[in-house]
Amino acid sequence: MSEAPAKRITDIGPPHYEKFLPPMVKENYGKWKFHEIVKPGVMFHQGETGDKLFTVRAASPRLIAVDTFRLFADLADKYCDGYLRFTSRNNVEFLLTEEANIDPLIADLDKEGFPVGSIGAPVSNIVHTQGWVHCHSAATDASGIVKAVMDDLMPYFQGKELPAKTRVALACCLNMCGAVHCSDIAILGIHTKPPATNHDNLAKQCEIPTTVSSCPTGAIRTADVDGKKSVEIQDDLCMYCANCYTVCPALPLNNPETDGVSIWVGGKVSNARSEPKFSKLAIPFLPNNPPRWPEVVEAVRNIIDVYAAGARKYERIGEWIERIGWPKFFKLTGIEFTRYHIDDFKHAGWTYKRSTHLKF
Amino acid sequence: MSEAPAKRITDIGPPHYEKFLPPMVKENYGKWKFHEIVKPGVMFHQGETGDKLFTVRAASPRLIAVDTFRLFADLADKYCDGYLRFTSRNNVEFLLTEEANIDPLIADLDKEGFPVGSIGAPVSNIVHTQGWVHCHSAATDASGIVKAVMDDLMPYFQGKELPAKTRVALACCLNMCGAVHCSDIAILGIHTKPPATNHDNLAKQCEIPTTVSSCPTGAIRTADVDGKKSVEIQDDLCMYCANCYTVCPALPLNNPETDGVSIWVGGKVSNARSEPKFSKLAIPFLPNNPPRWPEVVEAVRNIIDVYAAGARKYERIGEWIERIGWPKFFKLTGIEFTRYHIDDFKHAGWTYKRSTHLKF
Amino acid sequence: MAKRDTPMLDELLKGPYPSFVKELYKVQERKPMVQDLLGQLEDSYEERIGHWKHGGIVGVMGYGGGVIGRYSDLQEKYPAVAHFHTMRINQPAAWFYTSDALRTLADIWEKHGSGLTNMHGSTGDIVLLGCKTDDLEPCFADLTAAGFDLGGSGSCMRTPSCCLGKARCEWACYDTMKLCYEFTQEFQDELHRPAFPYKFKFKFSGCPNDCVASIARADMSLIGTWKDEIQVDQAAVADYAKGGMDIVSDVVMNCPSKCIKYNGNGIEIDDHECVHCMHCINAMPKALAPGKERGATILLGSKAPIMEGALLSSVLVPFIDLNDEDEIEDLKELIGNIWDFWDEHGRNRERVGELIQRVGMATFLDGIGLDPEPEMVSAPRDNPYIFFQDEEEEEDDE
Amino acid sequence: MAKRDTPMLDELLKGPYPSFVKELYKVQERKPMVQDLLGQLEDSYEERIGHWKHGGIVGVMGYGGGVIGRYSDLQEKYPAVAHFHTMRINQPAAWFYTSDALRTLADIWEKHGSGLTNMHGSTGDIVLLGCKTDDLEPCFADLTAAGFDLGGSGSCMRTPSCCLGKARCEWACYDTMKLCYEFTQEFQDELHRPAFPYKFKFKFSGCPNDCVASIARADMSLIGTWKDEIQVDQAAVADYAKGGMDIVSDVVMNCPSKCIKYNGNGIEIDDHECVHCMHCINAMPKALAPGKERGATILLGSKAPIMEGALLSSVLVPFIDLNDEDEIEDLKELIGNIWDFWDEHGRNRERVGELIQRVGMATFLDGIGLDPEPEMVSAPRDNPYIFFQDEEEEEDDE
Ligand code: SRM
Ligand code: SRM
Ligand code: SRM
Ligand code: SRM
Ligand code: SF4
Ligand code: SF4
Ligand code: SF4
Ligand code: SF4
Ligand code: SF4
Ligand code: SF4
Ligand code: SF4
Ligand code: SF4
Repeated sequence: MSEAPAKRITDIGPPHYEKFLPPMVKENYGKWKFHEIVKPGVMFHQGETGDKLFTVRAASPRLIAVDTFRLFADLADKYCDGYLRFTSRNNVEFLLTEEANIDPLIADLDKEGFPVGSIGAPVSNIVHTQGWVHCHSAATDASGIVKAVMDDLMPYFQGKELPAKTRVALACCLNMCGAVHCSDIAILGIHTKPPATNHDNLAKQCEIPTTVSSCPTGAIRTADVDGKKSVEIQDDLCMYCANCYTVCPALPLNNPETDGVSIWVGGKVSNARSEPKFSKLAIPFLPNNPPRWPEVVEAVRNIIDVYAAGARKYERIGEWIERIGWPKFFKLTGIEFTRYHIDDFKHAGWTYKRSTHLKF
Repeated sequence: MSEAPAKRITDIGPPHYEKFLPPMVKENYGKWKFHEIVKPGVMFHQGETGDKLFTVRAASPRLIAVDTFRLFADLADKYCDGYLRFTSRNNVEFLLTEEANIDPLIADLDKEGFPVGSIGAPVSNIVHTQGWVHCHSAATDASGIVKAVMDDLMPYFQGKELPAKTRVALACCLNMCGAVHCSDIAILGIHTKPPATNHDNLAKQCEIPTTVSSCPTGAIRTADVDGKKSVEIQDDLCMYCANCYTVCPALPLNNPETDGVSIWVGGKVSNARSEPKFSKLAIPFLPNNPPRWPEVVEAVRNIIDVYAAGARKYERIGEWIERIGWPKFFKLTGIEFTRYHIDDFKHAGWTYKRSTHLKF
Repeated sequence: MAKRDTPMLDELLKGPYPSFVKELYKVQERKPMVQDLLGQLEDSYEERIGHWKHGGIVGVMGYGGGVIGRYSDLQEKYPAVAHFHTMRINQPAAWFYTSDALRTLADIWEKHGSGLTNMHGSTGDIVLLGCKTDDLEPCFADLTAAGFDLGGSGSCMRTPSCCLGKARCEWACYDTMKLCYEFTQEFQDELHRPAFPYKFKFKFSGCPNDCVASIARADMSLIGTWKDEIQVDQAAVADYAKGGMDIVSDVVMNCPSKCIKYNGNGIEIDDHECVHCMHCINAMPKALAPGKERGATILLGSKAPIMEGALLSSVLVPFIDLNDEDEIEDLKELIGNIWDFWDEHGRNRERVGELIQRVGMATFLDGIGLDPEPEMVSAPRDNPYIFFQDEEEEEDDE
Repeated sequence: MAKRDTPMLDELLKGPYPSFVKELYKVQERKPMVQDLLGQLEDSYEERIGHWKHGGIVGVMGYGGGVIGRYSDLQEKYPAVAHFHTMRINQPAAWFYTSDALRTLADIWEKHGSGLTNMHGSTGDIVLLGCKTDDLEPCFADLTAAGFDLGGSGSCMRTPSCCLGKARCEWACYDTMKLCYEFTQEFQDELHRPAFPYKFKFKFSGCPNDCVASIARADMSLIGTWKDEIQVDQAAVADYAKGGMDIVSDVVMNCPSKCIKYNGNGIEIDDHECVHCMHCINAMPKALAPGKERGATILLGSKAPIMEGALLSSVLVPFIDLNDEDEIEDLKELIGNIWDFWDEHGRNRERVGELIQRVGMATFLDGIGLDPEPEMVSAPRDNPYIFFQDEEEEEDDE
């Protein structure tokens, strides 16, 4: 850590949001009456006074350069007095008071490669994580897969219909920073082999008791290897969670051959209609195939196609599957049901079919 | 074991059922067309040929003397060529081919103290266990409570309406021989204090390692007490399951002050409409108050009254509660919701309310 | 008369429901055992505590089970119940009797025991309640001579039981009584000579109403079901409507998979969506019936809570034609595989359901030679903790 | 130009969706760091493996978090990314900016870092991606001078985030942005100086639609809801019908508690049965609105799977009026109690949700001084393993 300046400012917290709110928002704060979706990517909110605030939402790769800050700032200045925001799914929103500015803004955004959509459309941005761009424990890349999948799903981002919102998320390892565990479709990087052990460095780099106790399945025990204090991993107990690697860098899990991607379906977060749900395993393993991960793109698309053909209006993927039943989901998508789909973790018993409610 | 006779017959299994089937049953075996409930306790089944078999069902305390075998046999001879059976809930059924014999049979049964009912009625016999009549681990009696509760529920046994079948069961300890874990209303004997330890006899009567490993919570450890090998129970880990007592009689749990009865609701077995369900805790503890356990009788009656007033036709208790929500169940019945209702066993997390789907 | 007054028990002579105390009174004059039972029970009522203990193993020669040893802890006060064992007698399928059969049982039990019984025990047996150690063998001899045999207790196959199925129910999708009898005979050795890690129960129900509660109380639950269309008699549907039934609210609205339509004229069922719950058939027994392609779903693993919490059985074989002898043979083979795997991997006092929870369903399926099917789960796993197999292991599975 | 060709990454310049590679290209000419990033990433694409490692702790003075240290394992080949830390900057509530604010951030990051960012990180922060150790402190000084501060990392309160609520949503049941800002300020110390057993996240959603996924991703989820009747504008309902909406199949049939009736004329809601799911309101925003007695449900404990499996937050306070200052103060006190209990009983790297699972909800409630309520559970326990308290303990609880 470097020297601190004479008068250090600390603990000021974030800037107060009021500084960044458009005047119309301040006036109508808490007094919005309703909203209406004008077209994909565009909506307006109407206040009690009759004020109309237009929102134009554009795609973003999330990983953006400061050049793009300036671009967005310029567009905001040009069309909406400099007011803009980002969404919880990392899209960018321009907040307009002039309806006439909508189409020119869209044209500029298109030109710059930030197409408009998401609002009122079934597919929004893919919530995702760092991948090979920045994280040490990634079993796959994040931004690359997201780009490839979104290129394919672009029509849905721009308004092509699906029965309901379809939230796609990606996390590059089981830590699930993208919190993919409750997404309609989740793309999850996974390791499929136990960590290697650098016996030479281990005792230097890691605290052995912490390492041993980090393992949820108790697969790690202390060991003396060639006279060096180290640890031993019981392969048959390891489920490749990387928890040990998080506390001990001498236990690397990354492996080009056996790392890959799994696909999960049917989660949701909102309380709309049904209660929030976890995503469930659809495909245990697809290979890492950069730069465009065709197997992953194809798998996501297949699920969406089958869903589109079979679900009722308003049915999220998980709601649709619960109605038709999981056996039918596997049948319709052609995804193979394997031993890996059957839960064998702590609460596995709850996932067994404990009734005769079957369809034939 | 005593001396065996010269020519011992063994492994013959039960008598073949065909010997006991009425001729009309043999003729219509697998060819019944439909049944109709004539009145509470009486139904007929009609075969494809038009044959009609009448069934008259009478209450039984299950614990019956051989004198009652003879009584039933005589009645069966008198009215139905000697054919009768018992049901899976321990009622007795007379199988008649002559409609005219129904009422005289009922009159005889009434006179002998075996009132007719159950068929077509919401409440049937209480499936139950041994209690103080025969079991060593009973936390309460079985037959006594059953008699008191059934006296009170008699109108429902004889046809007074409820929205749906209401299956009551009783087990005198957590072993749950009555399998009360899936009953509309379950009465369950429970201990509420850890076992006493007879250090003097323990090593003689029990195998210590078996005893230690019998405890699901790991509350038991070996100990030397006054130089004797014995075990020690950590009271705060004990949940009074009696598993240790089952393998080691030197750890008695029975206690007149702290043994009692808990009430559970909302289980079901059938797959009709909803999937089978476990019963859930309604009342953690009621005292043992022989001979008529008024608190238990009152508690069961209260639940049934509130259910009768609120449920829709065909809704079993568990289905009704799931529709109105557990908070309302507690409100309507006036039963207090306590810390004990919140699960803290293995899968507790699954029972937490993981949504904002609340009623106010 | 009982040795002591029984004012508390006498309270239970009152009231409309048949009284077990009255049953005790019926025999007590001629049975000192029952006098002492009444006395000890009155003590229990007064003191609010039981007075039984288990003790040394008792039984009949060559059998490892069927008798539950029970001793009074008030032997000096009530010597006649010092021994008070129960004998479990394998009931005839679905508890059918003739008056003669009942009288035969009464005679034997009058001669050798207390004269008290449970008709029936929760597992299904005829329970003969209260026998001295010395009477066990002679009683057994008389019972077998009369064609009856012991049921199960201990770590063995327990006495199977079944609903009456085809004998008197129009919904039976397979012959429960026949199969129950056949299995009981086939597995006599497993029934009488405990050699399992713990108990194993079979219960046979002819349809998803599950009138013997098999899904909650049997290690293997065989529950009848059908594969094709529900049989509909539209004229009879019309009769129900005419008779005042509100078909929409009573039937349509209660269908769990919302696959019934009723247009005032006839009823229409989307059978591919039907989950075979029985409700519509239960509600209109004269108009609807299970389809014709009948069989059963086999489920595994239910049990009471000791010690990891209660379990319900879960789907093992989604559909099997139990009316076909070959498929029944296949099932017996599967049962053999299950018992073998359990023998090898089960811990002492570990039920099959608990074993599956411990080793994981997939491993269990590998072990018994069944392929995984999506019908076995209500949903696939939601956690990412997958144990991937080596390629060799995977090939082994094929 | 990048040090090496990047043919694989260049593939990702194609296609309609905005390309992160294009963003890298935008700065690479003036940023050697980004040239090396491109190079290393192309290596990763070729080799199908990442090249980062974590290492020594880095940060700014007086802060325990806010910086994630990251090092290349190909330092010799790509020296410019030998250090490549991220700084997490606490975003303004609901991610509102002015063009000036964005430009200020751009200037600072141009000066001190790679010029690359994430707008935003999954927790909500502005993520400044790629900073050398020596640049951390000067960058921090410029940021604070401009009114920005670090966000959280490590075992601390993490940067809270919120939906835009009252700023642009008609359904906000409390002021998410105000509360998010207030909490962030109030707990600056807990945010910057890790002293908890593990991380603790707050997320504020104005209604049950939960647009910041708080129920899945926050240790404490504050989700707006209402207590009284849904506001209905029958004329607007009629307009929807006229506009061609099938109100029965779109709205009535999708209500999870089946408490809506529609008779062709008007809509009727049995508000006592309503579970506040939002669906009907979502479907007819011009006709329906949440009631007027608004507040929030507080839920606790969600997190990602490591290590006991993922959790969703569960109900802690069924209803609280977050528009009332006193109730907000009570909530802060409750949060203090939760943190105290967690400090005392939580294990290292044990999230609050896992702690509750381990010690049991009832014990946790005792510890934080809340009474149990049936709203906290989806159903009471189904196992009989109750730990009864001594009478004294029970009195202690009162
Ligand atoms: C802008 C944003 C909040 C923010 O502060 O950033 C937002 C804004 C709105 N949401 Fe949302 N939601 C936003 C993320 C979410 C999320 C979180 C997420 O996706 O990670 C959810 C939960 C998703 C889930 O369940 O997995 C979410 C679930 C909803 C729902 C419920 C949908 C459902 O049927 O399950 C609605 C209601 C609806 O769509 O009818 C809704 C409705 C809305 C409305 C219509 C509310 C309003 O009256 O203004 C807003 C515009 C909707 C639109 O985009 O079409 N919003 N909304 C977020 C935009 C993200 C994006 O760029 O796409
Ligand atoms: C005789 C018996 C089978 C036997 O082999 O002994 C039997 C016989 C019939 N059951 Fe049952 N059930 C019998 C125990 C059960 C059980 C087991 C139990 O109670 O422990 C169940 C599961 C209960 C549960 O879910 O907890 C059971 C759930 C049903 C159902 C489903 C009810 C529901 O809506 O959940 C039906 C259908 C109906 O009632 O409409 C049914 C229907 C029937 C029918 C109508 C079947 C028929 O067409 O003959 C029979 C007469 C019904 C009646 O008693 O009103 N039977 N039935 C059992 C009588 C017990 C008694 O003495 O009361
Ligand atoms: C007699 C009977 C109760 C009754 O009054 O009907 C009974 C009585 C006993 N059961 Fe049971 N069980 C009886 C049916 C059941 C059932 C119901 C069923 O079979 O459908 C269950 C629940 C289902 C199950 O198998 O899980 C049952 C679950 C238990 C358990 C718990 C087993 C478990 O894995 O959770 C025990 C404990 C044990 O095995 O040590 C147990 C143990 C016992 C013992 C042997 C306890 C003991 O060590 O003394 C009881 C002997 C009492 C006595 O005085 O005879 N009994 N037991 C039932 C057998 C009669 C018969 O053969 O027909
Ligand atoms: C940057 C970010 C991903 C992103 O690209 O957006 C991130 C990145 C990391 N997360 Fe995360 N997490 C990020 C949001 C999340 C979220 C989502 C959220 O907050 O809504 C989750 C799931 C929710 C939760 O908290 O459970 C999340 C669950 C984890 C976990 C698993 C924690 C658990 O209890 O299960 C770990 C593992 C750990 O803490 O050791 C983790 C650990 C990490 C570490 C620090 C791993 C490490 O030791 O290097 C990652 C640093 C990567 C890097 O190169 O900077 N991260 N992490 C997110 C933070 C940005 C921000 O401040 O805005
Ligand atoms: S999900 Fe895993 S690999 Fe990806 S950013 Fe988070 S911790 Fe790193
Ligand atoms: S990867 Fe996970 S399961 Fe495997 S040894 Fe490490 S901590 Fe244990
Ligand atoms: S439930 Fe318990 S006390 Fe009752 S008979 Fe069974 S083992 Fe004995
Ligand atoms: S009663 Fe149960 S919990 Fe208590 S010590 Fe015995 S086995 Fe353990
Ligand atoms: S389980 Fe089905 S077949 Fe058997 S008696 Fe009951 S209703 Fe009839
Ligand atoms: S059996 Fe059940 S699921 Fe099938 S149609 Fe009838 S009510 Fe519906
Ligand atoms: S959570 Fe509710 S209040 Fe907040 S933006 Fe979403 S819909 Fe509006
Ligand atoms: S908010 Fe949901 S539960 Fe309430 S009335 Fe509307 S649809 Fe029904």
